Amino acid sequence: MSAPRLLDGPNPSIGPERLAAHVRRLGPLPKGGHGLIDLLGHTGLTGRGGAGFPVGLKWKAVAAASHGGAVVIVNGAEGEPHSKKDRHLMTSRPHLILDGAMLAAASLRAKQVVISVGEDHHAALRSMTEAINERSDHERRLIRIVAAPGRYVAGDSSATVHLVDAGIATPTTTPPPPHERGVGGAATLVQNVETLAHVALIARTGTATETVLVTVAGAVRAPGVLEVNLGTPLGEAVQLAGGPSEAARAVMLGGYFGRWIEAAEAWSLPIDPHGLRERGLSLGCGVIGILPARQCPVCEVAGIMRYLARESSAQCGPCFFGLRALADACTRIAERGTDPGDLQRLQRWSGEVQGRGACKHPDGAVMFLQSALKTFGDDFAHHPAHLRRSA
Amino acid sequence: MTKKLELVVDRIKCDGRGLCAEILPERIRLDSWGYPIVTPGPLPEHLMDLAERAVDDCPVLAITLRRAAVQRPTTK
Amino acid sequence: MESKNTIQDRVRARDAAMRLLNRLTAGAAVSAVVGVGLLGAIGAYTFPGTASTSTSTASSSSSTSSSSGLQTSTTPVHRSSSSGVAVSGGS
Amino acid sequence: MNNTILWYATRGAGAVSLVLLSAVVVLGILSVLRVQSTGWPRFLTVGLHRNLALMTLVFLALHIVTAVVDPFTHLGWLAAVVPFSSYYRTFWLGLGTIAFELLLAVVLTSLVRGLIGQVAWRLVHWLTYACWPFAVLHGAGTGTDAWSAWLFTLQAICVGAVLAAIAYRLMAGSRDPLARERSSFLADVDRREGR
Repeated sequence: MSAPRLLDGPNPSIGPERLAAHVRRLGPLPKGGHGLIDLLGHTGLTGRGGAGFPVGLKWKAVAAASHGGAVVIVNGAEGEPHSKKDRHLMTSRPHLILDGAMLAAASLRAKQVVISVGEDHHAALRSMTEAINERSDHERRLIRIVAAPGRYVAGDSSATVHLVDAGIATPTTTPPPPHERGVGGAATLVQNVETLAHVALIARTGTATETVLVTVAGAVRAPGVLEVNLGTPLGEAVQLAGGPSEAARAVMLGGYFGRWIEAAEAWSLPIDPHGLRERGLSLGCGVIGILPARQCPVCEVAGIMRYLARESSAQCGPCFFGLRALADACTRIAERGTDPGDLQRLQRWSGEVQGRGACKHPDGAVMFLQSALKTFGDDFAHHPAHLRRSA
Repeated sequence: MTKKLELVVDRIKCDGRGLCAEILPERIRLDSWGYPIVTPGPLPEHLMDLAERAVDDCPVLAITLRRAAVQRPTTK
Repeated sequence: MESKNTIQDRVRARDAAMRLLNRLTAGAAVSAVVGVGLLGAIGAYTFPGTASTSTSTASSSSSTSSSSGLQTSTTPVHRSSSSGVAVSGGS
Repeated sequence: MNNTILWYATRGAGAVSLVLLSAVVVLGILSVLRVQSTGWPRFLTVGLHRNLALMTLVFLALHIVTAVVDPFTHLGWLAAVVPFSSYYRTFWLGLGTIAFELLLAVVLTSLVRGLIGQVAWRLVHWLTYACWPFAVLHGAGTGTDAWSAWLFTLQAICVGAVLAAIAYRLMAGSRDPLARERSSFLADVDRREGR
């Protein structure tokens, strides 16, 4: 039989699967422990929140730094504007996520499990709360939910730790990273909801899962969340989303910290964290955004850069002023047409911003812009003045 | 294990006073917005006194000397 | 990126400012020491007391006003008058 | 050793200390305001601020020691440490004692700023705004010749300079270019209880 999938079972659109049905379908929750940590290492599972950090390594690091007081944070903040897959999973398979969280708690001897859900994702909040109430007393004592502010950086692991710790969702200075010193100074595992759902299946089957959740957005007929087999060609996923609604120009892969790829090259790309990494790409948070040919990439990129600049927590000067300067330069090119000076400034300022924040916000934004400048080089080099803006 | 030290800036504490770049231009310059860019790597002996001066004079204690560290794995 | 040249300029500016800092500090120290003597002398000069004593104080102190020379023969006068001060101050 | 010299040294050192302290306060404010110019980098303001502060302590020591050892005033060491404990000009002298102890706290915490942390250091440093007025009043009240034109002018200059600096600081507002945006973002993501 083929490996189980996250969204097996009842149609996800009918809402959360109740605990009884969940256990009937998948059987009871197996034991966690060092065996599981090694197993996760062997399966090569990587984080599905964006950074794609190897799960086995992260758990090992937490276990090593934990002295019986570790903390598990389930990251369901999903601040990525186009991503819907985390809330989709929370509203359809809450117990798969809770299983993964409990397995992490058992394996890392954690005394606390905190589930961070985007405060605007009401259905997800309701689903997770109801699911927790169905669990055993022991588990209910362990688990609590916090509502994460709907800002982009609130999804950063240090910001999540700060929210749980102090109630303020701003990133903090790292190192040390949360898996060394997180909530209350304890070793803290911050893991995306989808990642933990995979853990719940892997622990049951003892083998790697073979799927990934993606959100297909933009110029497709049926935008939404899909669970596709690892290695599925990107074009096939787009077809599963109804296919392009009009001629496509390019694909934004991995969300706002991701990369731009010309449509022609994109369709054949395998949807697989490892395969993409080998190509210098990343699945990121699983967003596949289709940019239609009629839309101006420069204006699109300028709009996203303005958004990312607004989303800086204004704690680190290079990030706040740098991203604002980059966004302004992009906007000038978009509105008044190409100016060689601005193109040079984009390069110089990118170099000055890269790696100069407490969190990865400036780096993600700069890499996104660099990939746009590479993919849309000609558009940036010969952009006519016009005022078409994109949100 | 060498005793070599390097300068590290806490980006959140730093509010761009710029004293460090004035005191240690050999290793620190300011970006387009007045925030320090530190040349990575351990400091040579002959700059240690100035480096300590830069650390002591920072009005917000944002720059520190620490043993040239190994890169930690960072997660988002 | 920064060209070697401007780094050297900034190093030169730094060294100049460091020297200036030392000079200003030393200058402050010297003038402070002088100030103690001077203000002490002024204190002596403007010292409340009878016209005769104050003038005698004046002549003695102004002759040596710049600094530490105050402890010349004028002491007894001051002693008496300064005791007068303590009284007047108390009142 | 001649007592009169002590008597004059006390007053001279006192006046000099006041001038130095005022200069230190002004320099401190200037450094917060990030004052600089070609040939006058910011670390010069900070360095001078530090050096003069330490110098102030030296002359303050001279001021206090000479006052205490002067057999004529015979204040006794107690008066130097315990405010309002001297029979002689109890009130005005007490102000001086307080000012001295505040300054001591401010300087000592600055010397170990790295250990106590920025927040604690900053709190203590605000005490300067209590220390300096006490010092001025002490000078005005105690100085036997407080109202002699000389000392009066000196004090007027000190007070004028410091008040001007303070006014400038109040008008200038925060010099942290991020202050406004940071606090507005913070307000948006702050989920602490009781808000």
